[in-house]
Amino acid sequence: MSAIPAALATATTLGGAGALAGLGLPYRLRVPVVGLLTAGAGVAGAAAGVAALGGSRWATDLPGLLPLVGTHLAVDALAGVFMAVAGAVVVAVAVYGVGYAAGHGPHGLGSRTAQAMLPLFALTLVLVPAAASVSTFLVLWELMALVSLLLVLAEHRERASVRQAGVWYAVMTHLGLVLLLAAFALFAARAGGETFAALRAGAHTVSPTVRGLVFVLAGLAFTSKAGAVPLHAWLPRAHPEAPSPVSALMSTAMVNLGVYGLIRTGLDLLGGGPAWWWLGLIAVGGVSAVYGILQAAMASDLKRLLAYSTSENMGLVFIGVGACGLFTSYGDRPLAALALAAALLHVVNHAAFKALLFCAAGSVVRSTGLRDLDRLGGLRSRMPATAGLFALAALGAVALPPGNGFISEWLLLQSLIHGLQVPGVAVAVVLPLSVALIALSAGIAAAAFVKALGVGFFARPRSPRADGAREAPPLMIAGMGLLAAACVALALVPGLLGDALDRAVSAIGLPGSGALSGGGVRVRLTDISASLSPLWVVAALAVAIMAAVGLPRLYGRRRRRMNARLWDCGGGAPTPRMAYTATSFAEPLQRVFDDVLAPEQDLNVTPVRESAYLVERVRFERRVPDRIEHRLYEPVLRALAGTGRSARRLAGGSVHLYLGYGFVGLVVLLVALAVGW
Amino acid sequence: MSAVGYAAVAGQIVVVGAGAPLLTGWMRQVRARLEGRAGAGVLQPWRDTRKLLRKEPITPVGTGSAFRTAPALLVATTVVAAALVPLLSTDTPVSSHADLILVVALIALGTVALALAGLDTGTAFGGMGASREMTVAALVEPTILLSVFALSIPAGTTNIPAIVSGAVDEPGRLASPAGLLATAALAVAVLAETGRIPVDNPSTHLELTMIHEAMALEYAGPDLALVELGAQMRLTLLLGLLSSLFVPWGIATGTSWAALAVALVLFAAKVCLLGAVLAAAEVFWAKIRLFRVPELLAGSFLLALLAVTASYFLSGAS
Amino acid sequence: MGLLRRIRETGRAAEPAPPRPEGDVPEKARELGGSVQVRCVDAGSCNGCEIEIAAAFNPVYDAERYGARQVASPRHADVALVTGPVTRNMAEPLRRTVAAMGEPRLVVAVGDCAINCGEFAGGHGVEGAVADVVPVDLTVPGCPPEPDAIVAALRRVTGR
Amino acid sequence: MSGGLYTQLLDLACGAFLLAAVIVLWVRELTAIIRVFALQGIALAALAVLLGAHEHRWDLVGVGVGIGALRAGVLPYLLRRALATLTADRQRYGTAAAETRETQPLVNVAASLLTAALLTLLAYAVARPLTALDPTPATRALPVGLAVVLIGFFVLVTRRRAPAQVVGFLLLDNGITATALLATSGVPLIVELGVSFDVLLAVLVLQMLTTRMREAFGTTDIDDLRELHD
Repeated sequence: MSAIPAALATATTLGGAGALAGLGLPYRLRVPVVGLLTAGAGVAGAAAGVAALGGSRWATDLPGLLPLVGTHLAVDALAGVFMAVAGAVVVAVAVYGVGYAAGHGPHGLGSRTAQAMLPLFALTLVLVPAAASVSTFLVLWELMALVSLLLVLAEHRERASVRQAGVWYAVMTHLGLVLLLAAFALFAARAGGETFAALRAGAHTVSPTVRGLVFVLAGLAFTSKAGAVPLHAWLPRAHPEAPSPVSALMSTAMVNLGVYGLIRTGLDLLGGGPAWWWLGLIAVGGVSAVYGILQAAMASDLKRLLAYSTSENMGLVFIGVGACGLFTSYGDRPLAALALAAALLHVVNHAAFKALLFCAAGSVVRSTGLRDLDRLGGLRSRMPATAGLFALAALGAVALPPGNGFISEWLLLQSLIHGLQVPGVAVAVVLPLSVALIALSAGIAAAAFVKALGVGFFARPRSPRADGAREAPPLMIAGMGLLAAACVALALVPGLLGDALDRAVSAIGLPGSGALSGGGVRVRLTDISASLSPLWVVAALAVAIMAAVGLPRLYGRRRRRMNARLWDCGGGAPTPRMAYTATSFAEPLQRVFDDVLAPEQDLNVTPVRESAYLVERVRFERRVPDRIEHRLYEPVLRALAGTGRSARRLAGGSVHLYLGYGFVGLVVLLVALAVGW
Repeated sequence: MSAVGYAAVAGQIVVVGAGAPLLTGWMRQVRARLEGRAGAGVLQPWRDTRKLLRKEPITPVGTGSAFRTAPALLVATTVVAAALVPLLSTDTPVSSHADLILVVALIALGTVALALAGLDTGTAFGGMGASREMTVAALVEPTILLSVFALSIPAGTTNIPAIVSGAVDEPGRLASPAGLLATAALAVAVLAETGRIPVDNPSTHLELTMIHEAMALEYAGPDLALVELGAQMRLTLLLGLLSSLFVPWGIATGTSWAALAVALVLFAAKVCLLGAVLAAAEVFWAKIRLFRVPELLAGSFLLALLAVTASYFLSGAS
Repeated sequence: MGLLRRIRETGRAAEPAPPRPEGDVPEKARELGGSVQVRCVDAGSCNGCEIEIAAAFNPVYDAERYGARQVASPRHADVALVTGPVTRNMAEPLRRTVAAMGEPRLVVAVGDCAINCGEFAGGHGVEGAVADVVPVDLTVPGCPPEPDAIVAALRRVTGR
Repeated sequence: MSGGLYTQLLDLACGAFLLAAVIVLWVRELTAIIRVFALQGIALAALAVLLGAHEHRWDLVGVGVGIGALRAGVLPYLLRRALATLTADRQRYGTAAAETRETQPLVNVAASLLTAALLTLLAYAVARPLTALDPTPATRALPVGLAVVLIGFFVLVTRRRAPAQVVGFLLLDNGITATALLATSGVPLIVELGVSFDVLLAVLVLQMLTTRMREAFGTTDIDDLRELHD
C-alpha cells in the first residue's frame, strides 16, 4: 500500500475544502482557514512527491471521472520532483499568504474569488504532474491556467495595468493550450492511444516528421509556460501584477511545470529524438538566459526584475534538458543523466530562492506600496528580517558560493564542459557557446541582484513611503523563514537530494548519475572527476571571516568605533537624491548592450517664454522596451488587427449571405470528398 | 594526510597574506624606477597597513552591516581561494576540493560584497564604483569560464591540482595554441578582475574615473586596511594562479619538505617576475575609457573561445 | 619603443635625498610609523602653493620615497595639507574635511597665506588663517614655499 | 623531425596565424594593423616551411620562403609607404579626420570580435567533413585557414579606411593560401607564384587607387565614394 494515493486524496480533499471555505466563510475567518487548508494540501502534495522520490510508484485509472475517456493518474519519481517542489512552495506561500491577505482588507487577495481560487491553484500545481493521459493532463493544465488567471486579476481594482496583464496572460496561455492540444492530438492519433503508457509504447511507430512536429508544437507550448524567450511576453507582465504570493507560486511551481512537460514529452513519451530538437532547445535556453537576465538588469521594477530572472533561470534549465537530450542522441547516457540531474537540481533551487525573493518583494510592496527601485532604499534598517531574507535568496540567485544556485549551475557547467568528449560538430560548437552564455548570464545576474539588494534595501530611503516602511507581520516572516530554511539546506547539504534525483533521472530510463551524495557534489564518469563540498566551503569561509575580523582587532589599538558623517566632499550632507538609483546603476551595462536592448530616449526642453537661452524645464526620458516584443509581437498583432478589420466586411448583416457561407462550405466539403482523400 | 600537506596549505595562505603587500611594494618600486623616482621601498605597503590598523575605526552614519562586513568577506574569500589554488603544492588535504570554477566564484563573491558595500554608503561615488565594477565583472565572467573550459579539456577535470600536475607531466600542453590563447585570455581577465591598467587605475585620485577605489572611498582605518589587503591579496593570488597554470614547474607534487621549500622560492620568483612585467607594462599603457573596456573583454573572450576550439580541432580530441 | 629609450636615457631623475630635517617629530606622527597619506585642501589659495605641492610629489623631489602618498578621500588620509587663507565659503568644508579624517590626524598649513593670511589678510572674503579654523600641527612658511620645504615638513611627519 | 614536435610547431604556427587575423580586428591603429599583418605573413611562411620539411618537398620550402619575403616583407613595406604618404598629407593639409586610425568601423570592435568568434566556429563546422576524410595534423588545422578567409572577408566588408580594407583583402588571400597548403599539402609552385603576383599587382593597383582617392577627396574613407554614385 503506497502512501501516494492517500496523500493525493488528502490534498484533493483539503484543496476542495479550501475552495469551498474561500467561497463561503466571512472575511475574518476566510483568510486563516483557507491558508490552513491550502498549507495542508501543500503538505499532502509534498508528501506524495517525497514518497514518489523515495522509490514508490503508483498508477490508477478512474474511469467515471471524465466523460468518454476517464481519468488516468500515475506518479513516478520524475513527477515526484515537481510535486514535492510544488507542495513545499505551496506550504510556505500559504503561511505567508495568510499574513499578506490579512492586512489587505476584503479586496485583492482577501476577496472571495481569490481566496476560493488559491487552494484550487495549489491543488492543480500538485496534481498536474500526476496526470497520466493526454485528456487528464490537458484538463488539469487548463484548470491551472484559468485559476491562475483569476488570481492574477485579483488586484484589478487597484491598478489598471493588472487588467492588461490579465489579457496578455489569458491570450498567451491559451495559445499555448492550442499548440499543446494540436501536438497531443497528433501524437495520440498516430501512436494509437491517449494514455501516456500507450503514447510511450507507440512512439517508435510514429514517423520522424510527425515526432518532430509534435516536439516543436509541445516545445513551444511548454517553453511559453516556462517563460522562455521568445514566448515570454506574458511573464514580465503577469508576475509583477499578480499579488505576491501568487507571483511566488507562478514563478516557481507553475513555470516548473513547463519544464516538466518538456521532459515528460520529449525525453519520456517521445523517447528522445534527433540532435536538432535539442540544439533548438539549447538555443532557446541560451537566448532566454542572457536576454532574460539582461532585461532583469535593466528593470527598475523590483517584481519585474524577479520575473525576468525567472526567464533566465528557466533558460538555464532548458540548456540542461537540451544537453541531456543531445547527449542521449549521441549515445552518452551517463553524461545525459548528469545534465538532467543538474537541470532538475536547478529547478528545485530556483523554486526555493525565487519563491523567497517574490515573498520578500511582496513584503516590500505591502509595506511601502512601491515596486520602483528608484524610490525604495533604506529598508535594511526598517525591515531587517525581510532585507536579510531577500539577501539570502539573492545569494542563491547570483550563483555564487555559498548560495544554493551555485551548486546546480556548477553541476550544469560540469556536464557541459565534459560534453566535449561526445563527438560531433554540433556538440563542439554549441557547448562552448552555452558555457559562455551561462557565464554571461551568471555575471549579469550578479549585477542585477546587487542592484536589487543594494539599491532597493541598502543606502537611504529615496521617498517618504520607503522611509515609512514597517516590518512584515510574523506570519509572513514565518512563511519566508520556511523558504529560507529550504535555501540554506539546499546550499549546505544538497547531498540529501542525491538518491531522489537519481530516481527521477532513471524514471525516464537514464542511469543514475550519483552526482550528489552525502557531503557534497561529486562528478565521476569515465576519465572525469570533479567535486564540490559546499559545507566545507561554508566552514572555511566562516573561519576565514572570523580570522579577518579578529586578527586586526588583536593588533589595532583603538577599539572604539567612531560614528562620523558621510564624506560629503565638504559640501552639504548628501541627500538620497544624490545616491545612485537603479537606473543609473544599470546604465553602463545598458550602454554595453545598446545594440541588443535598443533603448528609446526622449529629450524635451521647454524654454522660458520669450527667451531662447533660459530653460524652464528639461525632461529626459529613457525606456528600455522589450525588443523581442516590439519586433515579434507588434507586427503579428497589427496583422491580426488588420485581418479582423477586413473580416468585418464578411459579416454584412444579410441572412442570405450567412446562409450562402454555409452552402458554399458544404459544397466545398463535398467536392473535397469527391476528389478523394 | 601528511604534515607537509597541511604545511603547504598554511604556507599558501601565509605567502599570499604576507606577500601581497610586498608584491604591491615591489610593483610600485619597479614602476617608480621606470619613472625616474627613487621609490618608497618594498616594505611601504606593510607600513601603510600597520598604520591603518592602528587608526581609529570609523562607521559613517547611514551605513549598515553590508558596509561593515564587506572588507572581512573580501579578505576571507581570497584566503579560502588561496588555500585551494595549488600555489606551492598539488598534494594538499584540500586539493580534492580545489575546483577552478569554485575559485573563480569565490573571487566574484568578494567583488559582489564590495559592490554592495559601495551601494550601502548611499553616496554617489559608492554607487558609481559599484555599478562599474559589476559591469566589468559581468563581462569578465564568460572569458574566465571559457578559459577554464579550455584548460580542463586536456586534463578532463576542472580540479586545479589535477590540471597543474597534468601540465607538469606533459609540458606540451602549455606550448599548444590552446594553452597560449587561454593564457592570454586569462591574463586580460586578471587585469580586469584586479582593477589594473588598462581597465582601472589603482592610483587615481580622480573620482570620476575610478572603479575599485570609488567603492572604498568611505572606508577608514582597519576597515580600509582590510580592503586594501584584500585587493593586494587578490592580485597576488591571481598572478599566482596564472603562474601555476602556465608555468607550473617547481610546484611540489609530492610530500617532501625540500620540494615545498623549492616551490616557495620559485613561487616568489615567478610572481615577482609577473608583477614586474605588469608594473612595467603599466608604465607604457594608458587607462582606456570605460566604454572601451567591453572591446578589450570581447577580445579576451574571443581568445578564450579560440582556445576552446583550438584545443578541440587542432591535434585535440577525436 | 620610443618610451623605452627615453626611460633608459633619463635614468634616475630623483635628486639624492637631503639629510633628515631638523626639528622634533610631532607626537601624533609617531604613531604613523613611516606611512603618511596626504589629502590636499585648497582653502582659497592663489594656486601657487598647489604648484609647489605638485612639484614636491614629482620624480625630482619624490616625496613618495619618504612614505608620503596622496589619496582621494580624507577618510584615507592622515595629514591634511591646507593652502591659502581660509575663505568664508571654505571654512566649513575645511572643518568637515578634518573631521572626516580618523585619529591620529595632523593638519599642515602650507604657505604664508595659510599661516597668517599673507597678502590677503583682512580681505572681506577671508575668514582667517588655517589655525583660526582647525588646529594646526605643522607649518611650512614661504610664498610659495619651495618643494624642498614641503618635502621636509612631510618628512618630519613620516619620520623618514 | 619527430611527429610530436612537428604537430606542436604546426599547431603553434596555425595559432599565431589565426591570432594575427583576430588582432587585425581588435586594434585600430593602421600601423599596428600592418605590423600584425607582417607577423601573419611570417606565420604563414613558417607553416609552408614546416609542411615542406615534414614531407621532404623542397619546392614547398621554397614557396614558404617566397611567401615570407612577399607577405612579411614587400606587401607590408608597400602598405607602410602608402600610409606614410597619407600621414604626410594629413600634416600638410591639416585634415581633421584621423587618417591613421580606423576610428569608426561599420560594425563596432566588440561586435566584430564576437562575429569573428562565430565565424571561427562556422569555419570549424564546415571544415569538419573535410578533416574527417584524412585526419592528419595538417588537415585538422584546416578550419584555421577557412576562419582567416572569413575574417578577412569580414574586415573587407566592415572597415572604412582603404588601407584597412587592403589588409582585409590580403588576409583573405593569406587564408586561401593557408587552406590550400593545409588541405593539399601545398599547391604547385607555379600556381602559388601566379597567385602571389596577382596579389602584388592588386595591392599596387589599390595603392594607386588610394593615392588617387586621396588626391581627389583628401580622405580614404570609402563612404565618401558613395557621393560619386549619388
